Amino acid sequence: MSLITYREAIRHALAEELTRDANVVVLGEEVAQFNGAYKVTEGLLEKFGPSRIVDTPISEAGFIGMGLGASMLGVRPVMELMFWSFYSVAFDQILNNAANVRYMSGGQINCPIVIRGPANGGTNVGATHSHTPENVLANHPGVKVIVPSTPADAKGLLKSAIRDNDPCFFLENTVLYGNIGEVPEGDILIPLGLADVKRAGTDLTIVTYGRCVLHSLAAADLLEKEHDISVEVVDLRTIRPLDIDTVLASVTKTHRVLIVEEQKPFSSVGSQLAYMIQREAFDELDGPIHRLATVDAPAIYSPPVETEQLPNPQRILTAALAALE
Amino acid sequence: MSLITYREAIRHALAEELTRDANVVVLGEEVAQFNGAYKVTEGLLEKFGPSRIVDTPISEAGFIGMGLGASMLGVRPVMELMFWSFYSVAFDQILNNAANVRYMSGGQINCPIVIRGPANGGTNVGATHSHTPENVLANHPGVKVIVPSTPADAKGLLKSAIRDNDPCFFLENTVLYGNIGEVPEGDILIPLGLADVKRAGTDLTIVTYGRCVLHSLAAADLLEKEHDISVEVVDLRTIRPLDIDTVLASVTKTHRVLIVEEQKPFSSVGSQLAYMIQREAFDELDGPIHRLATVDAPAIYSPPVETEQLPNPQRILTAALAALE
Amino acid sequence: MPLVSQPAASISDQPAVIPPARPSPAASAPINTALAPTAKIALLRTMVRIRRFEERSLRAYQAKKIGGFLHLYIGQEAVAVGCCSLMGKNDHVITAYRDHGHALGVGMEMNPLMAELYGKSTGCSKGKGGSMHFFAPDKNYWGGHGIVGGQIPLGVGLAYGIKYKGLKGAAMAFMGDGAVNQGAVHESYNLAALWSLPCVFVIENNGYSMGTSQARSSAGELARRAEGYGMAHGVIDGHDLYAVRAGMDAYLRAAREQSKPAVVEIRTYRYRGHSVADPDSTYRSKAEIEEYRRTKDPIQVFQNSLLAEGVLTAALAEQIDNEARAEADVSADFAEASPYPTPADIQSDVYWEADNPSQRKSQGRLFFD
Amino acid sequence: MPLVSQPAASISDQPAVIPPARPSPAASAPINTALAPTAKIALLRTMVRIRRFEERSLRAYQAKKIGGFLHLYIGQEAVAVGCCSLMGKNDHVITAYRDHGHALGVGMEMNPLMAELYGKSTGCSKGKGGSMHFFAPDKNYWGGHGIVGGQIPLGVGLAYGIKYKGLKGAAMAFMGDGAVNQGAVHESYNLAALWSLPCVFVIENNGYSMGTSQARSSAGELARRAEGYGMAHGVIDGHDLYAVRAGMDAYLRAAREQSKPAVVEIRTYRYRGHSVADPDSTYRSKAEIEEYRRTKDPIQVFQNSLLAEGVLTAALAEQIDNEARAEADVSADFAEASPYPTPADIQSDVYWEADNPSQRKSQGRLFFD
Ligand SMILES: Cc1ncc(C[n+]2csc(CCOP(=O)(O)OP(=O)(O)O)c2C)c(N)n1
Ligand SMILES: Cc1ncc(C[n+]2csc(CCOP(=O)(O)OP(=O)(O)O)c2C)c(N)n1
Ligand SMILES: [Mg+2]
Ligand SMILES: [Mg+2]
Repeated sequence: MSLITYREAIRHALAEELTRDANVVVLGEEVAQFNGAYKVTEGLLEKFGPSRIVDTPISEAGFIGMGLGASMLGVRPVMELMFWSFYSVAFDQILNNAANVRYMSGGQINCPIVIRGPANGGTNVGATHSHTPENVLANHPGVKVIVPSTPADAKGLLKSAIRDNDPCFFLENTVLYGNIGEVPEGDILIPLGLADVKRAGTDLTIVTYGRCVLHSLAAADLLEKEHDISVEVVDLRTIRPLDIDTVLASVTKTHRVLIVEEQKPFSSVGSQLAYMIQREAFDELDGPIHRLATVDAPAIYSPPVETEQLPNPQRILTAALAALE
Repeated sequence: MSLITYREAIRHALAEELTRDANVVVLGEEVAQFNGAYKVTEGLLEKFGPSRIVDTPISEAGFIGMGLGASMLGVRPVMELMFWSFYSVAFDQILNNAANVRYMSGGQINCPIVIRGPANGGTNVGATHSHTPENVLANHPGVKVIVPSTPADAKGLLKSAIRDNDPCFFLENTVLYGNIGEVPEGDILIPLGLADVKRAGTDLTIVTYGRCVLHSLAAADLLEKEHDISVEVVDLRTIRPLDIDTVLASVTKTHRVLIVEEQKPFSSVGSQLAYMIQREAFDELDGPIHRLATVDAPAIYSPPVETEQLPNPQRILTAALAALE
Repeated sequence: MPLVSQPAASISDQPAVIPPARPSPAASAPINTALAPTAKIALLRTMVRIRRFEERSLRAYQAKKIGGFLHLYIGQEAVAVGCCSLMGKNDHVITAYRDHGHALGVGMEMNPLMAELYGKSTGCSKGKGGSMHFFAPDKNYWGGHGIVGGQIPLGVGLAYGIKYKGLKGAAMAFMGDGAVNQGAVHESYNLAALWSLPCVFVIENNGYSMGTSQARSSAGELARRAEGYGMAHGVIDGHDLYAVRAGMDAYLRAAREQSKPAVVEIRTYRYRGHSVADPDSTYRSKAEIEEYRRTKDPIQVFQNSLLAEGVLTAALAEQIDNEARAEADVSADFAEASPYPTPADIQSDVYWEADNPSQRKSQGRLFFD
Repeated sequence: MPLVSQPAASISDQPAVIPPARPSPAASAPINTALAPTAKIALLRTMVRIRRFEERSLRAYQAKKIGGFLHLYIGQEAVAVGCCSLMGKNDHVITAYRDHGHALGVGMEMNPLMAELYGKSTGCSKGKGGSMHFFAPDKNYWGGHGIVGGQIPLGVGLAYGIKYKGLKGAAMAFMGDGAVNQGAVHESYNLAALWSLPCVFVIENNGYSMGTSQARSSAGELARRAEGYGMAHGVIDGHDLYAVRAGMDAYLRAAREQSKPAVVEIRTYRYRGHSVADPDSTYRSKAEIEEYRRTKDPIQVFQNSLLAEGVLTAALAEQIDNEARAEADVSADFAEASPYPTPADIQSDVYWEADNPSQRKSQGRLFFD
């Protein structure tokens, strides 16, 4: 165990997998010489050299498609999107080629590629740089979608993703990069598709993932202290595959659900969860499933207002009380 | 009233709006000289000339962005995507520029653009040509999303969309183009965001849109005849804005809901509807909301199997019976 | 003296006026003189098989045995056959939806191709891909892609993989003349040029993207766009298989040996509509098509050269043609007799992990309903 | 003789070694000789205002008054000011996220710009856009766009709009040297060339895209990519405002008068990191920056020319500088004193219809929770 940041945890995962498997390469804008726009890949160029750690031009469609093509030949590219927002210019490669090529070839091809980078709001970078596309990505059968909330999860899930034989989309968070947590050294592998109950409770289930896990835990503490309400916080960790069983087990215990997500509400991951929960545990519900999402508008720049647009502990607390009414 | 096809209804809407407003232009691949890949724009070039009806290169990002730029200056472009599937290569223009530019400019700009074309499966064109992106589109505040099921709706809604001052995405269906229906002549305008109860009933509400409306009506007939079950079919017509009130009114009457959609299930429009219905009409529900979607995989080519992958009357009938259990 | 004696079932079956038999000027290129007579006959045979396969598929389409799109390659055979004939074991190919010619060019059999068109589980893609999505990774053939230009970055990735693995090989990334206006193509040009990747971009310029002539969709000269990236480029006569081989050989060698990319425009022509649903009446004249068929048909041009070289006889040509027809008929019978996939097959071949459950490491639901 | 006498608060304030005052060779271009002395002074003033505005914003950023990114234009002032100074009433401008210079160039005031950086409701975009998203449609300024290259198709659309409406005008679409590798840019080149749209694409080549030098990101020569589309192209010295005007004037005229597009590379340099968060330590040397500052600073170069022309005195230069600093300080005070938007403002400016409820024709819910 060591206390390291979320950023370091990802870097360690990369370094360990680069060491383990000569087919792993890291490509993206500014990942090499500049050490990464968010310093995630710092030091990797020096350690692994320019054929393993590669700076790309600003050509996301081109280089992500290139990574996919290389993956078909057995290279295992880990591609960094400086922000996931830039998936918009590579969307065709991501969804038609990554998601469909196995199917269209009748299972003859698989693409062991990882695309990773931050996807979040909260740093006042505005509407074009704050997309959280986990719903859009997970909508497409053929892909896997991972959103870690802690350093240990980030490391263990990224290592699993790199070894996975399907295209894995790994969504990090610039606000979490500096967070510190206990992380096991060496080969920890957390299976994709395994949720984690980050806090046990009996009165309300909060289903969440990513940074909202931390906000939910903070809100749960307040709810306990100030309202004597016992909240269970389920961290999905992976959106697809989805560990719905852990969610349903929690609902069976608490009978009340609040979904918290940093998504635009319409057809979000939360929408999908709500559908599944009511469909599979209708009789366990003592009231409607509630949801707290990002206030429905493009991301506002104004720093103090952006905080209010996103889920935050206070908004979660209010939503939790409403869900318990 | 005249009996015309869905294709003709769209063509009439285009022709009428081209006549009414000199700022309206039609652009897209093969829309002019070739008369449209699906012949929707047949004859328009001859009638309105090459400055109003424009063939574009295969550059969706370029020409849709161009349409957006022109719309900022008051041109009112109606852009054809030969298939909506090709939105993948224009995604950045559609979502960052169309959806965000008004917001980022503090409301100084609006983009009166319509993007239209077919979005559907069912014609054995495989995984890259069968996307139904209404959920992905509607996820983004700032845009409007319309999916008409009948010739009359297609005409009335397209005319409203062309006159709308926000970006409107109009999703047609190649399978419906040849369908015939009664369409009022001249200026019919159906407001966006108004659902239509296409069939009244008391036992079960089917919420649906697009081609699935027709399948649902067929299933409803069977359910009536064979099972003496009275089904109400609500055609949303517009996904965003959404007429949830009409849906809730129906649920209050029937207490049972089946959502039918030609979408991949994860984070679909149906997911969103399910969330909203259970949230706003929880006490009206006698059982969980059911959903029938496309079988979760990329679109299969094999013709007889694709029919089974999509919603069809038989699958809807089975799902309806399950929803009533 | 029509080489083809059967009744004119389709336009390409009409007796063509054959120019006096003479060897193609490119016949004397070393890469072509190196060919044994049997190898030359094999190349002719592949071209003829492509044409007869496609004509058979067209009849099947008209009989409603095939759904969706069917983009025929008829008229362009010398391009795929010429290019694929140069492939070594580390060379790879990727193309767009007009992919039947390349599939036969790399050595795929007719049966799985026809079965794929019929949507049968014996198809090369198990009936999941259809006409636009033929694949044979075991033959270094990476499809068959439906989004215009979308395959080009994948092609660069094949080149990247070849180079990363230290192999001496080249990737050929085929596209149409309309595809050059997709942004991803230009991003690919820059990547290949910047990093010296062994990728030969092949523009099969058949003059039209659907109903739009090259002049109405593309400013400038197609291959010259490579200049802006400091890449080699050139134009090849795609009606002459020898010329295709001679021209491509240089680019492929530069790719394999010096890891140099290039953009090559191969001028060709399609006789059929864009897809078989295209009425083909608004954008070109029947006379134009006829003129190409009469003077530039790639099978005729090559046959003439082989006749002049003394490699081919009229009898052998006819035999090749008859065999190709018969093989196509057999493939249609095979396809007809094959089973469809079942609804239960819809969800296989989506995830590697789901298809290999004993090796599954992830948990949770992969599929939703 | 430093023109700027105040203490060296930042790198660009250091007394520069000024080469002997002499008029720029481009001063004698007709478009420049046509300028009245007051007009020349106004151009200098705009450049100085940009620099002082940005230096002030940097201090505000360091004091945590500004969030997100702040991409400074310092060093590039002659480009935006030179180009925007040529704008007629039907000319339009669009650019990327490094947009402060163009905003002041088209005549926006400092107050709404600084307030925008502070995220205040008095900002030009009501605090919704931030540094990357300045807009002033009333001044034909269409932003301020965050996705690299994403603004270029919009720029072509402005040109299309101008032409469609039968106006004699031009759109200038600015991008960086890194943006040329985005596919949308190439699609835009082709559209503009194919349809003769009055669009001048301006590549502000400051040598780097973030930490990547031009040579490490782009094969070939940037402007020459236009050749593949048969478009005019050229390279302009962006350190010399006169040269920018003289060079751009020709392209703008060709656009306005003959509807001819062009790609123009303007060579410039940024002194600051990519954004203020960039430690700027891995990809270029301090000496390189210093050399540019010493010999090519656009403000110094223009001042020197004006001094030699007898249009400017040292005293006036100092006055202009002092006024610009004071104006920037005032704008910071204005921003500081302005109110933030409220959470209730989050959902305005999303839909035209929601903002104009009396004219709303649609029904149903536009927003979700
Ligand atoms: C991105 C995209 N846009 C549009 C289409 C529809 N489409 C399919 S083929 C085609 C024409 C392509 O022409 P070309 O590249 O010249 O190839 P050819 O058909 O001549 O072989 C078009 C527009 C598509 N498949 N993908
Ligand atoms: C599509 C996209 N990819 C990546 C980024 C992140 N990014 C922002 S600016 C930039 C560098 C752009 O360099 P250049 O075009 O030369 O402009 P400059 O910053 O020098 O003005 C990058 C990579 C982005 N905003 N959009
Ligand atoms: Mg073509
Ligand atoms: Mg730059």
